[in-house]
Amino acid sequence: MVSGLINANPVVYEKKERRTRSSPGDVDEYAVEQIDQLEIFDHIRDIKDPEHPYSLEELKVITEDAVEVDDNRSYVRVTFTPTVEHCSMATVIGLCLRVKLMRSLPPRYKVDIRVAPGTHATEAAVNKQLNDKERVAAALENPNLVDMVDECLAPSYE
Amino acid sequence: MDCIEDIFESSLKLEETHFKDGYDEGHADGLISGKEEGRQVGLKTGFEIGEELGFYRGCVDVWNSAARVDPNFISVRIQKTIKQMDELLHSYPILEPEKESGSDMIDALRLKFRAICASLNMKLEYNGYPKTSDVEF
Amino acid sequence: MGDSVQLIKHVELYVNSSATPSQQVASVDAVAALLKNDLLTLDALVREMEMYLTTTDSIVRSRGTLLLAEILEQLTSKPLNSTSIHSLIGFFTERLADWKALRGAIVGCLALLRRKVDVGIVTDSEAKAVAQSYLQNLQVQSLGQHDRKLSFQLMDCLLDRYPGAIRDLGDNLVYGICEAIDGEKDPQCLLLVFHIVESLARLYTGPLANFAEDLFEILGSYFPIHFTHPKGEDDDVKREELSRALMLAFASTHLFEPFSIPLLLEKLSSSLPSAKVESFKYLSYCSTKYGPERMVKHAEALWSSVKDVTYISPSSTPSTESESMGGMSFQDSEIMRHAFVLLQEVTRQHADFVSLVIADNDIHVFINSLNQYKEFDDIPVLVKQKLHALGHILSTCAKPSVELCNKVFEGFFPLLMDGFGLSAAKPSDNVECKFGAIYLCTELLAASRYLTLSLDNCTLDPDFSRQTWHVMLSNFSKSLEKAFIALLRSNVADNAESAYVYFGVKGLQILATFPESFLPVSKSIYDDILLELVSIVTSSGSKTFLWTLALKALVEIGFFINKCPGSGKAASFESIVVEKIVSLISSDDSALPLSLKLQAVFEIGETRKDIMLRVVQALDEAISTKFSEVNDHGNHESYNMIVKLLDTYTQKVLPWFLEIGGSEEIPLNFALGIWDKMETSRFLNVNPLQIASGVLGATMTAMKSAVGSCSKENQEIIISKAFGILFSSTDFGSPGFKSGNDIVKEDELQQTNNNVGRDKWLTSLFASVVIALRPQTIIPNGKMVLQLFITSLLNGHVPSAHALGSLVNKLPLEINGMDSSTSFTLNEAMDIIFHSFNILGNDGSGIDFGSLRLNTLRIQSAINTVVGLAWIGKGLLMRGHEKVKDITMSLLSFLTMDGQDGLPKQFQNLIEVSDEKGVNQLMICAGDAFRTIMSESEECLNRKYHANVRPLYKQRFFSTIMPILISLVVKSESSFVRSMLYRAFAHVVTETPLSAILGEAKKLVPLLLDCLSMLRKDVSNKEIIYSLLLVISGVLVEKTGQEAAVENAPGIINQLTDLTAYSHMTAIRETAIQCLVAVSQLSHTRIYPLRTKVLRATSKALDDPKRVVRQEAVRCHQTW
Amino acid sequence: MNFADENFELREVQKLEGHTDRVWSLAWKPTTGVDGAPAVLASCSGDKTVRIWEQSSATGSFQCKAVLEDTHNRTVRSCAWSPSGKLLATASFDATTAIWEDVGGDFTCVSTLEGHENEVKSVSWNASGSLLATCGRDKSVWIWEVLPHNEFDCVSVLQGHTQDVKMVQWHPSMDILFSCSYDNTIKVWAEDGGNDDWHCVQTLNESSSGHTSTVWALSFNASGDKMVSCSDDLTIKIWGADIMSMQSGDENAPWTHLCTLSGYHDRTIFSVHWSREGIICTGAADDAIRLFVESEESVADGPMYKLLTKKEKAHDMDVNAVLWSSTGNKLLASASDDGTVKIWELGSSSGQKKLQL
Repeated sequence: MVSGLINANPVVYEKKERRTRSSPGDVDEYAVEQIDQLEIFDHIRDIKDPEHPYSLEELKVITEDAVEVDDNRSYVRVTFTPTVEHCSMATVIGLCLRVKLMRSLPPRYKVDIRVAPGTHATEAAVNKQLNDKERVAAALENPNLVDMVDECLAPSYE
Repeated sequence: MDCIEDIFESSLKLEETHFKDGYDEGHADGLISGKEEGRQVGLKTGFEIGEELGFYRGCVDVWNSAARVDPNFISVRIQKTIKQMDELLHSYPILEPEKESGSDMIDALRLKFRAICASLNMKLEYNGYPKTSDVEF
Repeated sequence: MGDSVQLIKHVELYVNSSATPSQQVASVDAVAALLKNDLLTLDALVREMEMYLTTTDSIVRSRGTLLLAEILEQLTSKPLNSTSIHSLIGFFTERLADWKALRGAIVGCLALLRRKVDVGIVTDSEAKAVAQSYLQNLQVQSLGQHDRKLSFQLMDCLLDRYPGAIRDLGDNLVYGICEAIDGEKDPQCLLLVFHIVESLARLYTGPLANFAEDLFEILGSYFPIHFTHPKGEDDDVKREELSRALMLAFASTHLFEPFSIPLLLEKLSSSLPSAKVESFKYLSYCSTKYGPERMVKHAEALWSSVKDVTYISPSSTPSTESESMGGMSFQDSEIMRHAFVLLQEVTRQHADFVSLVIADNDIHVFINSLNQYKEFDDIPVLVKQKLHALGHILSTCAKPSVELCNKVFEGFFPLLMDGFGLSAAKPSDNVECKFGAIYLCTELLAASRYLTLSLDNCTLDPDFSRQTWHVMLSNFSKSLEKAFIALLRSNVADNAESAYVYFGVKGLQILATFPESFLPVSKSIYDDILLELVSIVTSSGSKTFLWTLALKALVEIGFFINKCPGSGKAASFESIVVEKIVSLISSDDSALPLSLKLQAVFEIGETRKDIMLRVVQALDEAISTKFSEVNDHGNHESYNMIVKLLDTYTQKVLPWFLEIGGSEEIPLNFALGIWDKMETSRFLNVNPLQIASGVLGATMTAMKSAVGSCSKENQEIIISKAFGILFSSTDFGSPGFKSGNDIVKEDELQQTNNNVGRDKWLTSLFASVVIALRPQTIIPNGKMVLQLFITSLLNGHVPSAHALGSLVNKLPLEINGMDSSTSFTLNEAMDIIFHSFNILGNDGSGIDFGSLRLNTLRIQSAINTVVGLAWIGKGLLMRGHEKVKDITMSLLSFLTMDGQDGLPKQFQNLIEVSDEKGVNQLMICAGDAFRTIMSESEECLNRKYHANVRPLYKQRFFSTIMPILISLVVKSESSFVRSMLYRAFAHVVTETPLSAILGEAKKLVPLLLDCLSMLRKDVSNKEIIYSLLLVISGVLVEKTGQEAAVENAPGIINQLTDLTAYSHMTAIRETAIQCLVAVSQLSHTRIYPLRTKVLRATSKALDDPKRVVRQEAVRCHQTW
Repeated sequence: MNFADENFELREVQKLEGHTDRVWSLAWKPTTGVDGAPAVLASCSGDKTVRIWEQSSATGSFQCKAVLEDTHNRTVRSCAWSPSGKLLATASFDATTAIWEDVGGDFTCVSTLEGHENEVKSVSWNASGSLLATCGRDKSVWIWEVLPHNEFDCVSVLQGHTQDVKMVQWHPSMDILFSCSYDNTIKVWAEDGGNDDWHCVQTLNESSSGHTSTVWALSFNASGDKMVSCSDDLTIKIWGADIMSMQSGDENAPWTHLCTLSGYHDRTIFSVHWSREGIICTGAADDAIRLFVESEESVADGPMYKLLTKKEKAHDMDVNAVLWSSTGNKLLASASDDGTVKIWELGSSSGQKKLQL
């Protein structure tokens, strides 16, 4: 395991206040509310950074715009921005994102996770690994990693 | 019938004991010789390589002694591999660390070592290998 | 002699160090008692104790002395002659030198010095002696905490009670005190120390002069107070009181000023906020105490300090309602608040302080810099904060006095007017929106208004008009008014929540609320303002923000006017505002939607009772005209209007009058008024039906709340009038009508009752009256009324059912006293009811179906009967009357009849004449009757309408009915009957308080589950299912419930997982999943086997069409 | 054979449920499904088990005959029957390869091969059943010799791939081993003389117009002169070699790129399999199964392939494995993340008759 923090003192950004949806009084009981950008962002915004007490949102690792979703095609792509160029935690963050979405989205969904272009030294490598489901599957049988991920996904009641 | 079995059994035991003693011994002096050679190379890496070589040397000695006790214990193929390791160990350019052939030979040794262990179903491990971080996948 | 033996025993016990504290206390009390009751004289005691007080054994001596002292403490109210006091005080004074027996000595002195005049006190000379002895003998700081405390108390006491005596100790005293208090650390002691210093300073200024510095050196070292050791340890001394004590000490003499003020100013630069706050507090307080002439030299320093925290680096935060406050409302930090207090203090003290502010160039620069911002939104937050602070500063400066106000105006007003782009000469309608100027301007106006009001007691001093600001304002008032109005008219007013609009209105409001006698704002200006605001309120309802503000302003002005009635302004408010607004009600112009009209009218009405009365009048007229309009030409529009008008009446006006109390004639007249209309208006035939029932509904509610808020007497007036009108009408008058079960009659009514005829109006309104009556109110011709309701009930008139319910709920059990002709008792009523429903009350058997047949020939009327029974049952249940049992039994007998099998014979004929569908309807209705019985109702039988409510009636019903229901469920072999029983079961369970359910949880949970699976088949049950689910979730979260849940875990989980896919109601799916989360907390061994089932269900729910459900699913998935 | 005249479609014959996690891989038992022997299929899964499905000769439907569990403590990634059908080899993320013996329908683990540092990802028997190959995340490929009494000797540990090795596959007729990897390459391994001296004789990488991303699987046509590979780069590639010279003992007869089928898939292709009849089947992350065949207008400079049919939503989730039964019954099996295995048959969309080849 890496010794010391990769990025000791990251810039912390203010959280965007929760956008509460205007809920019309009498909605059609049978109308379908599609899964949209905000809903997915809400799933992942509070994931904690593996080495800081801050959420990925606070660190601007992810933003709402970083979520692209097409509910009809059951497709999501999340683009995240590691705090520093050589962040070796990038794969772990990506893994957290994938796991959280796996647990939060209907099985029909196809999920792509990628590092924002030009924000990471080994961008291609990270992306390839994050989208190799066999390696993800193996990772999720590795207790150390699972602990780490669950740590990051643990809800923070604030 | 019985007695044959007995003999067989005892010989088995014998093997085991020999093997064990020999192994410890070999392992020990393997480490020692490794350390010595390592010091000769001097550099830290040199020491590591030396240690690893020493380790293999120790193992090879043990296997050889075991093979001497009971040829059937180790299959021909494996014995061949052991011999190859032996040769590699001898021909390793200890005193010329610059020589690239060194690293290739180390790799070769590692592979053969693993092959042998696997075949003998032994849980031997050289604990000097660069450990892979436990959060990689 | 025996006494003395006794006495010695006590003394010994006390002196003996091995005795327990309680024993010692006891012996003190004992001896004190002896003295109090004169069984022992003080001299005798002293004599007896002689050797204890004088022995060389210091321990015994000290104990002895202390004993004597503590005894004296108990004798504070016992008269003592001067000689004994003299000897005692002498003794203790001298003992002060005996440090081994010191405590006793001090306690003794205290006890004596604290005595009241009337019981003999220590003389001045004696006190002085104490003080002297104190000064030469005590090394306070060398003593333990408790003794230090005592000695400080002693000194405090001396200073408090014998200032005269010790005054001439002079320097000695001061010096001694300095010595005593120097380096004190203990909070409790410090509290005393500070007080000592304070009184010392009060005592004399002269000698103190030489010591002021040293003394303050000691004091100053404590500022700012802050405990080094952890909190809670000294909860007996709060940081606050200590700090306050120190502050008083600081301010005790102006001699401290040279040292204290610099110290405080210096502490302002400290980094911890608390220190800043403290410093400002102290500064404000000290400057009041020290007085202007001493403070003046610090003026600049003070100003810069204030400026620094408030204006240079403001630590204010936008307050929550900032948006609606024109984006300029900020929450000042504590520091700022105290800084402003200081500012206020010093400005009040000496006028020339303000000159500093005015002279301050930064401010001028800032104000000019404000002009660069064209749009409000361009202004950075920091600048807004500064602006806010500056506004506060200016108004603080201007408020205290006329001349200050002058100065500030001289200093800034012209500048602002330029910024505002105004000239005194020619008021122009077009203004550039220089927000900064506008804001500061309103602040200044507000300040000057505040000032005038504070001076103005409707008589201003004559030369007031010659004041500079006065002049300035009069020059500009016209253009200001125009400018503000221009702001409202400019297009900025269109966009919501514009700051300009906010401050435009505010400006106008301020201008309009100067006292009448205040010349600068002439009456014409005032009138213009009113006109403008009124025109906004009457015309531009579309600009919500502007509209609300304008209305609010008018209301404010209204309240202000009330303060000086009879003035010209009051007159024009009357003529311009009130007239116009009130007239809105009747005006038919559609510029303003009725709802806004009503809001405006009501809020203006709120300003004064007599206005509200006029509003009421207007409302009444409007209502009656609308009614007549309807009569003459059934105009639907007017119907909706009536509804709105009535709602205003019930929801706003009546409550308002209730609030201010008194005027009961309002509801009374209203109610009577309605009845008048009923009398006059012949045909209330209204179609389409829904509109009609809408109006009727509104009228009924109005009637109810009107009657409800009347006294017994007035209610009786109303009811008798109503009765008169009702029974004068031909239909009701007819004799045939009065007999409840006259079928022929029924048929006719049946036809009439499906359109909203006059009869229905009358009956409904009459019902409303009855519903809202107080129990004491006497109903004329009760029996007739009862008959009326029964009949119309049987024809499906639900309000009559409500009325019946209320009747049985309120009727007296027996008549106490005179005439039973008019009124009658509950039992009589019940007999009539049962008779006409053919229910045999006496035996529980419920309904005599044989005769019920008569009026259940038509299922419909059977259903009506059931509805009636439900409400009557409710009425009885709520008052806790046992007859409710008969009702429920009959309801149950309806429930258990069945289309196919197991049908009571008596019912054959009923079935013959009616289709099975009808029967099912009837049974469903009977099931729902149980909801009626259990649930709260807005319509009737609630506290608002004076119902008798027995506590815990729901629990009681629950515990009686449940066993019966359950056994019936078990018995019933027809699944339909079962589902009907479960329907009833569900209603009861869901309306019962959870606590009661939990008690029975073990028994109920399996039934709940069975019930769910039963009802789930029919979509129309979704509401019931939902409330059942809520019950289950309640059970799941409660400790006791969980035990029951564990036993049925599989059943519960199966039900819940099925319900997570219940497509007809989102809330059900959501709650089901939430319940599953709760279930996950149950013992894992029981639930683990079902894990995969749950996970499958939730992962399906992850794809639910509704977002809320998906979110719950994620949580649930996580927890499992 | 001629696929021109008719439109074909895959018809779902049966859906096999039982696994509680994604199904990774499949293996038809050789010598079954033909002349009376009921077809047997093995499937392995993320639920750490292997399931054995057998077709009832009566109803023709498959039932789960056995569950192989409690031996692997992590995902079972791959499984392979020995040619004789006696042994089943299973490769697991727990770094071991288990050998199971089928004794009259109940399976016992007779040996576990240890040696890989971590996840083992694929296992393959050679044509004669004398050699076994495994590969894994430790970038190495292992060759084992099968000795009597279920003994296994490690013949060689082959290092060469620079990344995670995804699959090993023996040539259908010769002892040439093929491995494909996360490093985008396919490597060909052959023994140099009889002395266990295995080494890489060819690497098919970008420069040999190979794949540009992870190569997930490969498969051979019946005659063994063509090979198909599928990749994360959304293409499948056809490779060819001179079978003659190979059989004349020249393992180094190079494999050359014949053609690339791109534009058919839009998510990763996890599995490809070439049927005896020459139908190439792919399973991909887009939940679909596609069939390709050589088209008549194949020209001299290499064959061309066309899409025969595409089965959208063949599964609810990714399709991890597709496998034609090697015997006459023309069945296709597919495995998916949705935890199910499906059995398909190819027929003309007119629907009546089963495809006659």
